[in-house]
Parts: sequence; C-alpha cells; structure tokens
Amino acid sequence: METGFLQEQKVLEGDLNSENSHQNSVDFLMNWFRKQSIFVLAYGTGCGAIEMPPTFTSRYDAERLGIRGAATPRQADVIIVSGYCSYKTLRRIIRTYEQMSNPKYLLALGSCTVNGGMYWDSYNTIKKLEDYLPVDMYVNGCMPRPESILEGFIALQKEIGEGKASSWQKYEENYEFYRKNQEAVLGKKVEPSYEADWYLYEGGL
Amino acid sequence: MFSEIKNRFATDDVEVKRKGLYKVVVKHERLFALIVMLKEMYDYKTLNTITCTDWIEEGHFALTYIMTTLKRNETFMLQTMILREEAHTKSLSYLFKQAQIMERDLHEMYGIKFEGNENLKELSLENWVHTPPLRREFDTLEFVNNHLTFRDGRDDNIDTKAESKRLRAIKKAEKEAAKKAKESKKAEDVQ
Amino acid sequence: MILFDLLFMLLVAYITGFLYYGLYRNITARFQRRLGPPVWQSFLDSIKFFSKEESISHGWMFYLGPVIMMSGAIMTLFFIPLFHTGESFKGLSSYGNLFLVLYLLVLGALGNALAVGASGNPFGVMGVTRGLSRLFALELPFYISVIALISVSGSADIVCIAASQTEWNAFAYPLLFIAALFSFVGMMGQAPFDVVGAPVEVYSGPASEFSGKFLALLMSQSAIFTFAKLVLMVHLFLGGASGFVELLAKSFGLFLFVIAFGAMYGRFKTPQSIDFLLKVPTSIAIVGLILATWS
Amino acid sequence: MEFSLYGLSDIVLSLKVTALANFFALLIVLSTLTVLFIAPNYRLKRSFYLLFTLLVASLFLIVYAHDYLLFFIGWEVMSISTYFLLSFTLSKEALHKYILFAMASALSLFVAILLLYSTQHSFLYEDAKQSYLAMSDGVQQLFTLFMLIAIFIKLGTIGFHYWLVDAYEESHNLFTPFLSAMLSKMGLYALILFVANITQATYVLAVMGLLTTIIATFKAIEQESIKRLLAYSSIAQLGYIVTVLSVADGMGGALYHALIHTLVKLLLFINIAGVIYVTQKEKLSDLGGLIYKLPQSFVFLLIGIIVLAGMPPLGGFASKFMIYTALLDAKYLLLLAGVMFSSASAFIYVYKLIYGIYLGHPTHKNLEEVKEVPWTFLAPQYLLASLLVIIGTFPGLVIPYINRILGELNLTLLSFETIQTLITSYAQYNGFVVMGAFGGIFVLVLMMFMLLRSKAKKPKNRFDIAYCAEEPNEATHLHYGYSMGQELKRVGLIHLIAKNSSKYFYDFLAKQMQYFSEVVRKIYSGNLLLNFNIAVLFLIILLLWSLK
Repeated sequence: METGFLQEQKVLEGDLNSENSHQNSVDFLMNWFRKQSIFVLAYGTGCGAIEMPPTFTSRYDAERLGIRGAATPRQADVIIVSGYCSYKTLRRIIRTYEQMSNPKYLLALGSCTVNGGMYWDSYNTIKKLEDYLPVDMYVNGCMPRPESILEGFIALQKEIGEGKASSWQKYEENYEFYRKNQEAVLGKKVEPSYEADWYLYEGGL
Repeated sequence: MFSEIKNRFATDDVEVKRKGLYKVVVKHERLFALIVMLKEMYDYKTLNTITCTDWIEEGHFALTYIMTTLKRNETFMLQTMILREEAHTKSLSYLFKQAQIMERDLHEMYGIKFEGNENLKELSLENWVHTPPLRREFDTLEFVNNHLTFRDGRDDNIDTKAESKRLRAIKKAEKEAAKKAKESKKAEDVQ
Repeated sequence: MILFDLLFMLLVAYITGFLYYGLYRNITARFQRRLGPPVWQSFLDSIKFFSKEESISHGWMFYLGPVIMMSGAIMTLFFIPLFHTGESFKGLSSYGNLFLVLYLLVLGALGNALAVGASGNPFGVMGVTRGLSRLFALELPFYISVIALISVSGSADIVCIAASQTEWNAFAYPLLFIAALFSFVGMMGQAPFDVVGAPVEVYSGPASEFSGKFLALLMSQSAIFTFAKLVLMVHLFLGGASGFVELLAKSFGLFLFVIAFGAMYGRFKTPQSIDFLLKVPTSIAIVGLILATWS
Repeated sequence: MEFSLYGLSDIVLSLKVTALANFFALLIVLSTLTVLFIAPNYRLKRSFYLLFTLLVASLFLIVYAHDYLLFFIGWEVMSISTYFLLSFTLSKEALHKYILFAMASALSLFVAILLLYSTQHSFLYEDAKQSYLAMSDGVQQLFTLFMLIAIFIKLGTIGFHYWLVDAYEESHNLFTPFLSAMLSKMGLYALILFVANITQATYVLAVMGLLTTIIATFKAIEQESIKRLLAYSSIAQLGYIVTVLSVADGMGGALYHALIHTLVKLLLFINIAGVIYVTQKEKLSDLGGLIYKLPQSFVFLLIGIIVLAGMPPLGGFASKFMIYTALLDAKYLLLLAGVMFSSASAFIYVYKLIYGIYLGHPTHKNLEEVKEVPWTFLAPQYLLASLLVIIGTFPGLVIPYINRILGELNLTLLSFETIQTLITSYAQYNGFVVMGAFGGIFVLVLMMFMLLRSKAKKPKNRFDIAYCAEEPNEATHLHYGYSMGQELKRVGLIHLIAKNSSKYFYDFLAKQMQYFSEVVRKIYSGNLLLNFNIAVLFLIILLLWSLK
C-alpha cells in the first residue's frame, strides 16, 4: 500500500479513469474548446522553469497540442508552479493566480511542490503547495523532463474535457482555509507590498 | 607594505596564503583606516565581497572584507572580529557603493547593524520577524517543524545512505553466490 | 440585398482571416522546424476566450475599446470591395474612397489606445506609445505610394484603381510596391516592425489588460482586419480580383511573403524602426513617385 | 457703403457686406457667444469686458472693411486691445514678445498698404489687383514680402510663432479659446484676401505651410503643458490651410478647414478651461485618471481630438478630405504626402492630450475628489460638439455657403449634390452612410458583446492591474504616458526639430540690434567735438561723391 504522495496521485488519476461525468451539451462543447486551447503563463517560479523552454520550443513543440505561452495572467488559463516555492515567490504566485480569470488551472512541477523535495528542511520554502493554492495536476520528478510535462498537460486536458478540473471552484469555496494557510507563512498582509522606485529613474521609461 | 601594515596597525604578520592572496587580522577600530590605506595607496580599488562567519562558541562574528587590485592581480582579505551581542559596525558604503547591498545581505542574514547605511531593508526575505536565519542559534529543522506542515509519507522515508549500503551488500552477496554456484558447476562439469 | 452582401463579406473575412492566422502560426512553426498547431487553432483560441467564465473590465471606456476596434475593422472591410468587377460584394465602397479607408485603418487602433489608457496598465500604455510613435513613420511610405497610384489612375476610388491596371501596379511601379510592402509588413505587426506587441519584452503590449471576451473580440477583429488589409493591397497593387479563387490566391501569396519576411528578421527598437522607415522606404517611395508621375 | 474722410476726398473708404465677410462674422459671433458662456465662472475686472468688446468690434471692422485702410485700422485696434487683454495674466517677457511682433506685423502691413496705394491711389479691394500689376517686379516682391510677414506673424506660421505659444499658454483661460479661434483667423482672413485679390504666391505658401504643419506637430508632441500643446496644434492646423491656399482650387478646403478648426479649437480650449477650473492644474504630468470624475468632459474632448486628428466619421475628416483632394488636383503629390504625414503624426499629441488628462491614474490625491465641471462649461461644448457631429454626418451642408463665397471671389465652385455627400474631382464620400454604418455596426457589436456568456467583472481597486505579479500602490509611478514621444528624440530628423527653436534666431537678432545701438550710442554721445568731426567727414564724402 502506497502512502503519502503516491496515494494522492492515485486519487487524482483515479478521477481521470472514471466515466461518470455529468455535463450538458453546451458545457461539453465549451470544455472541448477549453481543452483544445491552453494558454500557459510564461513565468518561471523556480528552477523547474528551465525545462519549460524546450517544452514550448522546437524540440518538443507543445504548440501542436494547442498549448502556448501567454505573457500576462489576464490571458492565461494555466499557471505552472515550477519547482521550489519560497515565501517571496508564493506571495507573487498567489497574486498572479488571483488575477487570472476563471476557469483557471494550476500545474505543479517537481518534487518540491509535492513535499518540499530537497528543500524539505529549508526555513524559507513551503512544503505542500496544495495547502496554499488548489492544484490540478502534479508532475513529479526532480526535474521532470519535457516529456513528463507534456504528459501532465495531456492528463490535464483530459480532465478539462470531462469538466473535472475545477480547482478554481475549490479555491473559491474553501477560501478561508487557503487564506488561513497563506497568512500563516506570509503574515497578515498577503498582497505584496511594493515600491516601484525603478520607474522613476531616468532612462527607464 | 606588509611591514607598514604591521607597524602602523599593530597586527600580526600578513599571512601569504599563496602568491597574490594575503590575509590579515586587524582590530575592529583600525579596520577602516586600513581599508582606506589599501584603497588609496595600494590600488585596492575593488571590494569583492564582505563575508561573515559565526563563531558562536567564542561569541563573535568574523567579518572578512575581500579587496582586489587589478593592477597587480592581488587579493587582500581583511578579517576583523565583532561581538555577537548587538553586533554592529560602521558602513563602508561611503567608500564603495557596492558595499551597500552586501551589508544589506549581512544585516538580513546575521542581524549585524551597519551604521551609516541608509538602505538596510530586507533583501531576499519579506516580513521576516524571527531570528536572522544564518545565525547559528537559529535551528532550521525546529523552525520548519513548528511553522510548516509536511506531507504524510515522509515518516517512513528511509535513510538513503544505509539503504544503499544494504542494497549493495545484498547485490554483492548475490553476485558472490552466483559466482560460487558457477564455480561449483564448473567443478562438477570438470568432474 | 446589400445587407446580405455585407453579411457575406463579414463571414468570408471572419473565416478566411482565422484560416490565414492559423496558417501563419503553422507556417512560422515550419520555419522553426516544428510541427505547429492545427490550422484552426486560432479559431479554437478565440472561442475558448469567449467561453471564459469572466473577464476583467476597468470601466466603460475599457469596455467600449474592443467594440470600437471591432467596429473599425468591420468598417474597413465594408469600405473595401471584395472584387473590382461585377456588381456584388462591393460592400459600401461606392460611398467611400481610399482616403476614408486610410483613416479607417487607424480608427480601431485609436479606440484600443483609449481602452488601454483607461485600464491604467503602464505596460499597455507603453505598447500604445510605441505603436503611435511608430505609426506615422509606418504610414509615410504607404501614403506616398498610394498618392502616386491615385494620381496615376486619376481616381481615389478603390474599384477604379483596381480596374485601371493593365499590368499589375506591382510590376508597373515596382519601387512604389516595395516601399508599400515595408509599411504593410509593419501594419500586419510582423518583424522587424513588431515592437508594439513585443511579447516577452513589454508583458503583452497593448493587450496586457484584456482578458476573456475582450481578448476574444480583439482576436476576431484582428482576423477580419488582416483580411481587409490584404484585400486592400491586392486591389492597389496586384491587379485586383474578379473571383474568390483569384482573391484568395493573391492575398495568400502576399500573406505568405509577409510571414516569411517576419520569420526571417529580428525586432527593431522603436527609434530604429522609425529611423529606418523614414530613410529607406520613404526614399524608395519618393523615387517611385517621381518615376511614376514624371510625364 | 462707400464714404470718404472729411477733407480727404481722394481717399475712398468702403464698408461692404460680402459672403466671405459674413462667413467670418458668423465665426466671430459663434466664438464670442461660446466664450462669454464660460465667463461667469471667473471674476474679472470690468475693463476686461470693455477691452473684449473693443476687440470684437475691431474684428467686425476688419471683416466688413472693404478697403485696406479701414482694414489696417481694425488690425491695429485688434492688436492693441489684445495686448491689454493679455496683460492681465501674461508675464512681462511674453507680453514684450507679443507687442514686438504685433508692432512688426502692423508696420509691415502698413508698408505693404502704402506700396499698394502708391501706384493707383486707391485702398479699395477691387483696385488691389490693378495696383499690384502696375508695380515693377522688385516692388511686387517687396510688397508680397511685407504683406506675408504681416500675415504670417498673426497666423503664427513657423518662424513667426515665437510670440504665439507663450501668449496662448499664459493668457487667461477665458481668453485662450477666443485667441485661438478668432485672432489667428484674422490672419487667415487677410491671407485669403491676399490670395484671392492679389496674387497666389504659390511656392512661398506651399513651403511655409508644409514646414509649419510638420514642425509644429512635432513640437506639439514634446510639450507637457496642455495649453502649449494645443497652441502648437493650432499652428499646425493653420499650416494645413496655408498649404492648401497655395493651390488654385484650395480656397474651398481652406474655408472648410477654417470653420472646422474654429469649432474644434473652441471646443478643446473650453474643455481644457473646464478641467483647469476644477483641478487648478495645467500640466499633463499633474493630471490623469479624470475620466470617471468628468465623464461628459471626457466625451467632448474625445470628439474634439477625433476631429482634430481628422478621423471619420466626424467633421474633421471632411475638411481634411477637401484639402487632400485639392492638393491632389494640383498634382502637388509630395506636398500632399507631407501633409498626410503630419496629420498621421498628430495622433501622438492627440492621444497624449486625452491620456494625460483623462486616462491612466490620478497623480494627485485631490484629483480623486473633483466633480464634473459646471454646466456653463458644458453647454457651449454641447453646442460645438453637436455642430461637429452634424457636419460629419452631412458634410455637404456647408458647401452651398462656401460656393457663394467662391462665386464672389470668381473661383471654381465646388460640386454639390446632396448634403450627405462631399464630391471632389477625385473621389466622393457619403458622410451619412459612414456615420450610419459606424453607428449601426457599433451598436450591433456592442449588443452581441453584452449578450455573451462571459461576464465582465470590475476590480474593486484601481491598482488591480496586471503588473508583473506585483501590487502597485499610491507611490508607484503609473501615469507616465503623458511623456510619450520622448523616444522620437532619438530619431535624427525629429531630434533636429526638437533641438532647434526660433528662439536662437531672435536672440541672435536681438544681440545684433544691441551691438548696432551700441555703435549709435558711441557716435551720438553728446561729445561735440566728435560729432563735429563726423559731420565734417560726412560732408567731405558728400562733396566728393557729388563731384564725381
């Protein structure tokens, strides 16, 4: 009997294999479109980002599956948390995630998002991403190769197509839970406090 | 130069680590005079970095200023000790601009106060309220256990070192058994 | 009858525009030695954005911006005839002229600029600033070429210009064509004049703040607008079109050229592109103008 | 009405009602009424209104005069009363600039009129052509030079605009609309009289007009003060008119554009006056984000800039179209390209204007508390904006009136079919269809857009923008687009325009003048011996010269 992550991944994948999906034809059609076209937020939040360029460029060409990059959170469907997630990054990820428009999905990359990975005893890195943000799909490995990332995307597409990838609803329903966890590591003020002094310098803009 | 440093700053001998790499330990109050002298008279125009070592047993921090001259390709390490309790020293940012960010880092990680540095806000942490994390009294593991939740399943994780040792032993035993079997077979064949 | 005509033109532009856009992505992918998305991918993208559950609006001007842009694109389409022969599919072109179309080409961009300004996103405004700074330099060679054509053909009516070509204007006045092509590459938002959107560099340029249905509308308008601009170029320089096959063949040829051009070059900075456009294509266009109207 | 001055029976003066005069008189009435509408918002001395009345009267005198002497009198009264009106708010330097240029303008006009009078002994407009033809070639050129200098100074074409920008920027907000809409139009009126009655001066006007439009447009792009930006835009717009007057059939386009320009500049300056009235700020960098505070003003400024940029479907396009086809007709193709270039560049300053004031983020705390401008500001804007929309929809509406003027001036008439269409020899367009199509498409798209499944959500905070995962706050510098066009300075050609200024020329002139007067002062120093010596020297030279 597997414990921990392996078990949870089984549960996640178990959903994929079940056939009992209830969606009307309009939803079915829309989910089909959503599944066919996935815009990924092109932010690298950790070391795993190094595997993303080959995934999206000529070598592995994710665009053939309808997966392409988006520069702003407003236009993205999927945010990839690529690897270890320090408090400072987490703050930005939360902010970005909240700026994305529904429906939105979260793909977590690498062992660090699963259980802290090699940073399991780091004072500055969270261990379990799903405590702070809802995760649709984990792709494990350190680092996962582009093939596994694509596999993760295909699994996510399947979930979207069946209308089961509904983490954004989960986030809205259990907002207090997530908020509590976020505040526990980030302090009371979750939004980043920010001073843009580089704007004022000459030559910038 | 070395004798002058020794005489004027009453230090030990300048230690020559290897060719072009020197180290000297100076008293804290004479450090800045020495830095100025090195910069102005001996062309040590570059401040590479400022490092800190936490000697918790002796109750002080060892601050090391590493300076380089490109003219002769020589590097000078100036070490000084400051007390751990309410650690503070003067800022070097009026001499070297880059010192500001180095000091910001040290302030954040060790809690050393640099008088004269105007920009001592946090560098890579945000809203950190606990002990500065690189001080040795800060117990990382304890902090993690207190503040963060682990995923279940880490409890049964195995010591990889021991495990690999065990596996290697098993493999070795198997190999030897196979070898033995082979040899006995050979012996039988011969017979 | 005219309503039917207009509706049909819109449909043709919508479908062809998306098809072209899909082909653009596919062909660019081939240039980069990869498979690329299916041809209908852009259409799927736009429908996906329409089906998003929500999108962010920053007030009424922001809301109206994409609508103005779409109206501008459809207006441009309607005032350019599909064919220069026959009676049908002329749209509203008999009520307008080339000068009107030249101004309609920028109407949508102005609406968008207002919306981006209203959103308050500095990155969007940065894109708009770059776009407007580049605009006049982009238009100058095109204006000169168009003026020469109007003067030669004796009319500012697009149908007349298309019909008056015994041989294609592109071959009769090659310098004008070359100059106009430089501008056209920029108008299509292709490298080396693609500093406006400049993905990766300025977030997403003017589109930074648009999401969901706003973005979907922008994508649809871009498809329609692309087709309208291609048809305009076909009528001005490539001898016009008298049937669907001819129109599609000519416009696709032009489109292919623009794609290939864009795939080959890097990006100019804003001042660089202005400088280049004010020097090289403008000089070519002036020489072309003098040669064309010397007699 | 003809009369002669008492005791000077050979000088015939004349006042006459002509279509051209009526056209400009109409503009004066319109400007005066709209400007007086906003007057109750300001507390001004009574003398201001007295001078204002004097000014309007002088304008009427200029317009209805039918001889150059009365015209000159009107011109002088206008200049002087404007001087006193400007003196309420202008700084000393700007005021000096104004009066110097106004005097130069008046003097050269006076010289030109006297030259005209010297041949046929008549000031009447009808005799001007003959008087001009009777001159010798050199005198003709001299006359043209003086006349054009007088006109160009009032118009503020490039090189002569030195006084104008400062005067516009610093004049009272109540007076600026009138200054821009009417006073520069008087220069235009003089130019039209000159072109129609005397001589075309083709090349001078073409070159001057083109340079004016292009340089003024790029100068406008650089400005940070709203009124200064609009002043340069005003110069650029007049540049179009000067350009089109250089061709034979350009009068129609010029009159059309004069009308549109008057309307739109009144609209813009009144709008700006309203904004300044409620915010007390005049710089683009100090404003921003007012769209939701002053929505009506925003819409009017939007209409204004659409017209200013010459966008269809509003009135601005009609006049631009007339100008373009007139230039095309005369085969001035490169001139046309230059004018269209300048028109396309105008988009930058036009967007900069609306962005800096209304879009983006508020730059000051107190901008978040302002309220919509008083109705006295809005009412004239309603009138002007609806006029511009009507002209855009029915561009042929004013053609009969322009034709009456053209007929009077013995020029080719514009073709006119219906009020919805504008027809020129190269093309035609139907304003009603354009407006209708745009409106229809807009409404249809909007309705379909609103019915979509996807809902639009409004963020609670204006700082909720996609900002690279950071959250900006009050201290963040978000409103920076008002400085757009700065990167243009890195382009060689435009840098040349931005760097240079007519200031250097006039500084040089002033310095030379100083040297000269220094020499005079030294000679005429009160030292009798020196003066005596010089006089003797002079006499000897005179003697030698006469002996030869």
